Amino acid sequence: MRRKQTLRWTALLVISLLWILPVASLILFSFAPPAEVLSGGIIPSDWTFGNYEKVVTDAGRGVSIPQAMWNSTVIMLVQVIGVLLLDVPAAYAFARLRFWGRDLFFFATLLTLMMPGILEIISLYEMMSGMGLVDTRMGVILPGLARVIGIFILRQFFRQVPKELEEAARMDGATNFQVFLRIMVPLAAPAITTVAIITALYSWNNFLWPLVITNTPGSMTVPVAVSYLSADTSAVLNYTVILAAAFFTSLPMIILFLFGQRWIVQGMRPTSGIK
Amino acid sequence: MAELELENVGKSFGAVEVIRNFNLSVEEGEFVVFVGPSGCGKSTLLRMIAGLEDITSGELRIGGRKCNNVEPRERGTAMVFQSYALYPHMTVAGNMGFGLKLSRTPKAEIRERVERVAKVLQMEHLLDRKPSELSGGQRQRVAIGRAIIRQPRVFLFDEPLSNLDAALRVDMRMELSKLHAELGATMIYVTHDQVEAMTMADKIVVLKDGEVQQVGSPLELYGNPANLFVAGFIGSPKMNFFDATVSSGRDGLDSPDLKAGPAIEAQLPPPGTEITVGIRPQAFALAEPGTEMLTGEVSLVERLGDQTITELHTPGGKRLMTVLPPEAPVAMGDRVGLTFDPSKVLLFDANGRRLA
Amino acid sequence: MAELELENVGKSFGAVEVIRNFNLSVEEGEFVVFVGPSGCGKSTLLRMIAGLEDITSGELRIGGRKCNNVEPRERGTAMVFQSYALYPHMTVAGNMGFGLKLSRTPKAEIRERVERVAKVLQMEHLLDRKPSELSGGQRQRVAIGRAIIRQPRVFLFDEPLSNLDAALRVDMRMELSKLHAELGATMIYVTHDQVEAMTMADKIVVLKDGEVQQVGSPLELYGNPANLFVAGFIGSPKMNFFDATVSSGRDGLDSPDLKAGPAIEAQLPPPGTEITVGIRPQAFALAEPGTEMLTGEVSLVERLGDQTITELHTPGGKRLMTVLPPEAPVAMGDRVGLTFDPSKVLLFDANGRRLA
Amino acid sequence: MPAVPTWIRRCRTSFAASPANSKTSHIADRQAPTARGLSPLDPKAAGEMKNNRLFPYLMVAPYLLTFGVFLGYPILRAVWISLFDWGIFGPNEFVGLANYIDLFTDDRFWASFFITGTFALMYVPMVMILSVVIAVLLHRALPGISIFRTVIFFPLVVNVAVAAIAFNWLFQPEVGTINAVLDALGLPGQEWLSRPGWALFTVSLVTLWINLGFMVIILLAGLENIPDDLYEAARLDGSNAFQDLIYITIPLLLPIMLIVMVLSIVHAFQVFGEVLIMTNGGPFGSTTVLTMLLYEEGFRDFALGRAAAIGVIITIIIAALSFIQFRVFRQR
Amino acid sequence: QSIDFWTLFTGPDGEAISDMVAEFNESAGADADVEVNLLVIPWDDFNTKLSVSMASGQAPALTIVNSDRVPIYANQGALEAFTAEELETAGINKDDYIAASWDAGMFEGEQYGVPLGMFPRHIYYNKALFEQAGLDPESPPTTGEEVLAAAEAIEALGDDVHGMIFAKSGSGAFRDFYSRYWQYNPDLYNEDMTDVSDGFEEAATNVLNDIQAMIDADVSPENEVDDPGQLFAQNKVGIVFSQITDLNLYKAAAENQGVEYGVAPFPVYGNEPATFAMAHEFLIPRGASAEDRAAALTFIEWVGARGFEWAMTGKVPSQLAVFEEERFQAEEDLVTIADIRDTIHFPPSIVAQPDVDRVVREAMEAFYAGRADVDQTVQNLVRGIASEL
Ligand SMILES: Nc1ncnc2c1ncn2[C@@H]1O[C@H](COP(=O)(O)OP(=O)(O)OP(=O)(O)O)[C@@H](O)[C@H]1O
Ligand SMILES: Nc1ncnc2c1ncn2[C@@H]1O[C@H](COP(=O)(O)OP(=O)(O)OP(=O)(O)O)[C@@H](O)[C@H]1O
Ligand SMILES: [Mg+2]
Ligand SMILES: [Mg+2]
Repeated sequence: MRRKQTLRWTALLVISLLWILPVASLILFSFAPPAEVLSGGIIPSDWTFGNYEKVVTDAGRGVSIPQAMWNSTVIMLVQVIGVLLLDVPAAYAFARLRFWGRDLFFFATLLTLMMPGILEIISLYEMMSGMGLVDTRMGVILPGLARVIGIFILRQFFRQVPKELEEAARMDGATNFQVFLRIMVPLAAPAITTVAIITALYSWNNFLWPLVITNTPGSMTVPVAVSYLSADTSAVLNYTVILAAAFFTSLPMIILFLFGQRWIVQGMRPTSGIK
Repeated sequence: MAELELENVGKSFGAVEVIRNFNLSVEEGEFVVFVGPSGCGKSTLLRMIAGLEDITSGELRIGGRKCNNVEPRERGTAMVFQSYALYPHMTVAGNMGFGLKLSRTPKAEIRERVERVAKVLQMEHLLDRKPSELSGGQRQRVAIGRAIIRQPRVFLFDEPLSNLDAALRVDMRMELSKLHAELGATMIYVTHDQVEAMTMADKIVVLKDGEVQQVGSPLELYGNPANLFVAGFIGSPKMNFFDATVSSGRDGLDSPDLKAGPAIEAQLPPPGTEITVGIRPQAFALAEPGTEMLTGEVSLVERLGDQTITELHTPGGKRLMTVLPPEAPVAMGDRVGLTFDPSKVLLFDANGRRLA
Repeated sequence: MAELELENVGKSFGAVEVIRNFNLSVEEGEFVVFVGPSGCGKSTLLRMIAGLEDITSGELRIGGRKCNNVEPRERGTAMVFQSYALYPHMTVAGNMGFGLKLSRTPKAEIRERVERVAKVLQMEHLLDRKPSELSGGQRQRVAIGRAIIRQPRVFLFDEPLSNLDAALRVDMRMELSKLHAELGATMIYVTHDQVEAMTMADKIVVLKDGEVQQVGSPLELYGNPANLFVAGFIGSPKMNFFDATVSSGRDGLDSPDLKAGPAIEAQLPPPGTEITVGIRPQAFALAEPGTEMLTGEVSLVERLGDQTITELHTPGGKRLMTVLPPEAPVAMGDRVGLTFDPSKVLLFDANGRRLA
Repeated sequence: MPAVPTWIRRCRTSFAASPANSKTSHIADRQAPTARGLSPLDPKAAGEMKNNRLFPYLMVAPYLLTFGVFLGYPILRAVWISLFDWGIFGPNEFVGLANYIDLFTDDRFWASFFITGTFALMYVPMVMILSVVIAVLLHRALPGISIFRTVIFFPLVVNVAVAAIAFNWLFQPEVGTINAVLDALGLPGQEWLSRPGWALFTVSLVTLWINLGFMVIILLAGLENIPDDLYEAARLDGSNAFQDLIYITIPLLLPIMLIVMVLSIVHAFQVFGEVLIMTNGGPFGSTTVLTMLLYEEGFRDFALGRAAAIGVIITIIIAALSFIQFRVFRQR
Repeated sequence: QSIDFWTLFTGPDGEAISDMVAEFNESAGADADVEVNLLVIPWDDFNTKLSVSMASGQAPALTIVNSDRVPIYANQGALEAFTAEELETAGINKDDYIAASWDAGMFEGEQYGVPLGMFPRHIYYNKALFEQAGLDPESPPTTGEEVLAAAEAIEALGDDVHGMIFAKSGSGAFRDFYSRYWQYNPDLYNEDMTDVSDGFEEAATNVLNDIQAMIDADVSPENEVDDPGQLFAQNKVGIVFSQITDLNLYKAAAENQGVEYGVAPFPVYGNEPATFAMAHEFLIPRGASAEDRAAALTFIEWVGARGFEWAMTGKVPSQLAVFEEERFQAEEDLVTIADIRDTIHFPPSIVAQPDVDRVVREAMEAFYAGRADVDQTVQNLVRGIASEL
C-alpha cells in the first residue's frame, strides 16, 4: 500500500512539474526587469517589483487593473449566482422530471454549446445596445447567464443520484420542490461546486464579449484590461508587465479555487445510504 | 369500506411481468404480512401501494378512492425500504426527523420525537452519525425510525428486521406491534421470518411468481394450506411431500416409502389418482419397533438445544426432515423407524391443489 | 499452524473504538461463525481480515504470515458484503465472473462456472439482468455467487442469507456446507440466525461491543455459556434471568419468584452473595398442582404450530418466557404454575461470570 | 374480513398491553390516530396534481427564457444569416445554400477542415487519457494533494491570451525556457512554432495545458460519486489498480467522461484564441483552423454569411461527433 | 463636443498617440471645445470590436486603420466620405501629403481616409557582424546581389549566425513579393482590374527566381523565425527584411544590449527601386453627426501638424512639411528610409485587394515550404488573383 502511494505521488510530481514549468517561468519572469526576456534562460538573473508596481499603479490611459478586478469580481459573483439559480433547477428537470419537450429542449441547448461563440456576438451587441447596456457591467453579465455547460454537467450528475433517495423523500412527504432542494441539491453539491468554479473561471477569463461590449475602465474586466495593458508599450519590452498582470489578476481565482476544491472532493457519496 | 383495496393489479417491467392479477382488500388497522420466495414481487407490491411504482393494470384504492396516480405524499403511507435508502448527507437524527421537518413540526417537538424513537431503536448514542458510519443493523434501524416517527394511515415495511440480531429483533417486533395497537394504523409487512409472520399478522398473503396463493390467518395457512406451495412454504423445516398413486391395494397408496394406515385411507380419492401426501416434520416420532410407518437412514442431525432436526433418506430415495425431541437417540448412519399422526397428513392432487 | 490468527487486534474509527484486544485462531478448514448484537463489530472484523480496513493495533496472520499490510488481492479471501456491493454496470453473469476474468480464466470456463453457480443459487434465468433489475434477495444471491465462484483459502460471509426466504435459506445453507466440505476452505460467517449459527459452525465466536465473550462449539455455548451475555444471546427465546441473593433460609435463595430446590442448592456460593439464576424457556413445563416452583400470569401466547411460546408475569414483577408443547392449555390471563429441570439451571455472579 | 383466531388477536394486543411497557407510549402520541397525514380525500389534492404537471416547466422556464434570449435567438439568427450574402450592415441578398456550396468547393475550406480534424485527432485523445489518469491520481487523499491539484488547475485561472503570449515566448527556439530546459536535460530542442509539422502539435499542447484542469475538475466530481465498496469488492476479486480503472472507474465514470469527450471535441473544433495569438494561422497556413477561417471571413472581410455558414458547419460536425459519442456510451 | 477615437496602436505608437490626445484636449481641443476620448485597442482584437460596433451603428466618431482596410469598410458602406468643403474648412489639404499615401485613403473616387504616416519595407543590418565579416558597416548592400554576398560572408562567421532573415509566411511574405514585383513591373492588374496585367507572369517569374537564389544560397534559417528582432539583438543575424515600424525594437536593443544596427532601403532586384508600403488612415465611420465630424476633423488637422512626433514612433511621415523640419533631418535612420518616399508603392485601393494579398501570401508560403516550384507558383498566382478579382 505504501509503495502504491509512493508511485502515485511520484507520478503526480512528474506531471505537476511539467504543468508548473510554464507557470513557474511566468511567475519568475514577472519579477524580472523587461530586458531579461531577451536573454532567455530558465531563471532571470535580475529581480524587480517594478512590473507589479506598474500593474497596480499605472493607470495608463485610464486602464486600471484594480478597477478591473473589482469589476470582474462583481460580474463574477452575479454570474455565478445567476447561473446556479437558473441551471440547477433546470438541470434537475432535464435529468429527472418527465415533461413534454424535455429531450428536445435539452438537445437544443446542447447544440448551442457546439456553435462557435463568436457568431452570436453581433446579435448580442445589437440586443445590448438596444437595451442601452453597452459599456455597462450588466451588459457583460447578461449573456453570460445563458451558458449550457452547467446544464450539461449538472444533468449528468443528477441522473446518477439513486432514485431510492428521491423516493424515500417522497414517502417522507416531500413535495417535488422539497425533493429537489433538500435531497438532490445537497447530494449534487460536488457537481454544483464544480459548476460554480467553472462559471467563476469562465466569467473571470472571458475575453471576447467583454472586449466588445466595454469601452471604459468603469466596466472593463480583467482580461480586457490586461490586453489593453499589453497594448501599452512595445510587445517584447512589456512582456514582464503582462506576466505580472496575469499572475496578479489570477490570484483571487487561485484563492477561490483553494477553498472551493475541498467542496468538490469532500462530497457525500449519494450511494452510501443504500444497501 | 376497506382501507386498502387492490383490484386485478398487474405490473410489468418492460416485457417482464412481475405481478399478475393481484386482488387484496385490507381493513383499516389490519396487520397484513406478505410472504413468498425471493423475487416473487413483494417489494414491487409495496412500492406500488406507496406510489413509487406505476401500476401497469388494475386499480388501487385507498380509503375507497382510486389512487393509481396519486402522489406518494398524498397517500399517507410510510415505508421502510428494503435497501434502507437513507439520506447520506443527513445525520441519523436528520434522517429520522426529515419527514417531520417537512411537515413543519416545531424543532423542539422533532427533537423530542427523534429521541423517543431512537430510544426505542436502542440507538440514542448514534444520533449524530452519518449513515456511512453505521453498521448494517444500525442503518436498518434508522430506516425503521424514519418510518415510525410519523403517523401515517398505512405503514409499509419491507423486511425491516432482516439485519438485526435475535434479541433486538424480538424487541423491535414488540415495538412494532405496540405501535400498531396504539395507532390503529394499517400495516403491510414483508418478511421471510416465519416467526414474525405468524406472530404479527392478522392476515398473511402468500405470493409466488407475482400471484396470490392464499390469503388467511397464520393458523389457517399452517393448518389448512390451500395448495402444495403454501403447505411447503409455511412451516419450518419444510413439510415433507411424498408422491404416490392411490391404489386399491395394501394401505391404499402406491408409494415406495409410505404406509398410509386407516386414518388417511378414509380421505383418499378414487384409486389410480396421482396425489401428493404432505407430512410436517413435527408430525413424526420415533417408532416403537414394529409400529414403523416409515423407515430411513439418518443422514444429518442438527441439535438445536430444544429440538433435534434430523434428515433421513428413505429406501425409496426420498429425503425426509423430522423434528424430534432434544435428546432423541439418533446418530448419523442409524437406520430408524418413524410413525406419524395420520390426522395431520395433508393430501394434494396432481396440480398441487389441496384434497383434504 | 493456524490458518488465520488475530492477536490483540484493535480497531478505531477516529475516536470510536470498535474492536478491542481481539484474539482468535482459526484452523484450516474450520467453519467459524461470528455472532453478536447489531453494531458489535462483526463486519469490521471481517473487513479487517479481508484487508479492506486498516488494523489499528495488533497483528493479523494468514497461514503464519503477518498480513496487516498485505493487499486484499494477495490474501486469498472472498467476501460477501453485507451491503452486497454489486457492480451496477455488469450483468449478474458479469458480476459473478469478474474475479475469474481478472485471473484470466478462459471464457468458456467462466461461463460454465457461472452457470453452475447460478444453478446452485436458483437464478439461471437472471444471468443477463443488471443488479438494478433484481429483487433484494436476488441481489444477495448474486453477492454470494460472486464469492463462491472462486476458490479462495478463506471465505468471509457477512449475513449472506438475511434477505432470503426460509426455503431458499435452507437450500443455501446446505450448499454452503457442501462447498465447505468439498473445498476444505476456511469459512468465517456472520449471522443473526441462531439456526444458522448452531448448525453450520465448528466454532462460534460471541462478540459484544468489540470484545470476545466466548469462543466454542455451538453446544458448548448453549449448554455451557461463559457469562450472562452469552447465555442470554444464544438460544431462542432468550434465557430467563432471576436476580437473587444467596440466603441460608428457605430454599437457599432470597428471590420473590424462585424456589430453588435441592438441585440448585448444592451449587450455591456462600450466603449473602448476589447471583443471577438463568433458566432456558425450554426448561419449563406446566406443573402438576402442588409441584409449582414458579407461578405467573400469562400475558402472551404465541402458537407457532410446533411449539407454544408463552410469556408470563410473575408476582415478583418479572417477565418470563417459556416454550411449551403446541397444545399446552394456556391462555391470556391464566394463572399457571411451572416447574423446571434444576439440572439445567445456570448460575452467574454479580459481574455476569458463570458460577456453575 | 376473514376470521382471525381470537388468540392471535390477543397475542398482538398483549404486546402493547403488557404492563412492563405500557406506562408511556414510546413512539406515538396518544392522540395520534386523529392527527394523521393528509387524507387522500383532501380537496387540495386535485390542485396539487395540476401543480405537479406544471412543476417541471416552472423549473426550466427561467433557464429556457434566458437561454432563448441570449443564446437561442443569436444562434438561430446566425443560421439565418448563413443563407444570405450578408455584409456588415445586414443582408444584401438571399442566396440560399450558396454560401455552403461555395465553401465545399473552396480548397481553403477543405485545407482548414483537415487541419482542424488533425488538431482534434491529436487533442481529444490526449485530453481523454490524461484527464482521466490525472483525475484518478488526484482523487484520493495523499500528502500534498491540494498542491498538486492547484498546480493542475492553475492554467484555468490564467487567461488564454496571456497564456498564449507566454507560451509564444516559452517556445522560442533560441531564448525560450522550454528549449533551455530540454537542453539542461540533454534533450534536443525544437522549433516548436515555426515548423509546419510541429506548430499544430504545439498549439494542441498549449490548448491541452490550458483546458486539462477544467476536465479534471469535472471528472473529480464524477469520481466522488463512485461508491467505495465497489473498489473493495473489486480488490477482493483480485483487481489491481489498472484493472480497477478499466473495469470499475471507467465504466462508472462514462456519463461524466461523455461530458469531457463532448467538451473536448467542442474545444478542438472551436480552438481560436490560442491559434490567433500563437501562430495566427501560420507557419505556411499550417494552423489555419476552421475558426480562423471563420474569423477572417467574418471580421476581416465582412462576409458574415459565409462566416455563419462555417459556424453552422462546425456545429454540425461537433453535433455529429457528439451524437456518435452518445450512442456509443449508451449502448454499454 | 466629445468624440470617441479608437486606434489599434500599441507599443510606442500607442504612447505617442495618447500623449497627443492629451495635449490636444488641453490645448487646441479646449479652444475649439472638442474633447477626444481615446481608446487604444490591441490590434488582435481591433477589427472584431470595430466591426461589431459598426454593425450595430455604435461605432466611434473617429478611428484609424491600415490603409488596406479602407476599401473594405468603404465598400460595406461603413464609412462616410470626406467632402471637399469639410476638408477645406478643417484646413486639410491634399497637396500637403505624399500623394501615394493620400490616394491610399481613396476608394472609387471618394476620399475616405486622411493619412497619418507610412510604413515601407526595408532592411536592418548588423554593423558589428558586418565588420567581423570584413564588410563596410557604413555602406549597406543596395542590390540583391550585394545582399546575398554580404549574407554569405556573415553566414560564414559561425554555426549559429545567420546571414539574413526574410519573412516566409504571414504578411511579410506578400509585402516583400510586391516590393520586388514592382521593381520589375509597376502594374499588378490590367486596366479594368479584372485580371493580372500582361507582364505579370514575367515579372513574377523574375521575382521568384530572385527569391530562389536567396534560398539556394542557404544563408537564412530553414524555418520561419517568429521574432527576428530577438535574434538580431543577440548578434546572430546579419540582415533582416522588415519594416520601419520595428525601428523602436532595434533602438531599444541598441540601448539595452549595445547592438549596432543600421537601416537601408529595400534592395534593388529589378529594373528600378520600389518598395511596398502602407499608411495609417483616419476614418470617420458612418453614423457620426455633423458636429462629431467637424470635431474629428479638427483633431485630424491638429495631429497632422505633429507628423514628426509621430514619425519618431517608427514611421515615414505622410506630411511633406515634416521632411523640412530640422529635428527630422537629425534623425539619421528616419532620413535614410524617408529618402525612398518616391519609390513607395501602395497596393491598389480595391475591395479585392486583401483577398489578393491572401492569395499571394498563400502562394508564397507554399513556395517557401517547398510545396510548389517557380512555375507552379506563378501559375498559382495568376489563377488565384484572377479568381479573386
Ligand atoms: N466510519 C465509522 N465511524 C465511526 N463508527 C463506525 C464507523 N463504521 C462503523 N462504525 C461503528 O462500528 C461499530 C461496528 O460496526 P460493524 O459494522 O462492524 O457492526 P456489525 O457487528 O457488523 O453490526 P451489524 O450486525 O449491525 O451489521 C458500530 O457500532 C458502528 O456504529
Ligand atoms: N427493473 C426491473 N426489470 C425487470 N425485472 C425486475 C425489475 N425490478 C424487479 N424485477 C423483478 O421483479 C420480480 C419481483 O421483484 P421484487 O423486488 O418485488 O421481489 P421481492 O418479492 O421483493 O423479492 P425479495 O424477497 O428477494 O426482496 C423479481 O423477480 C425481479 O427480478
Ligand atoms: Mg424485496
Ligand atoms: Mg455488519
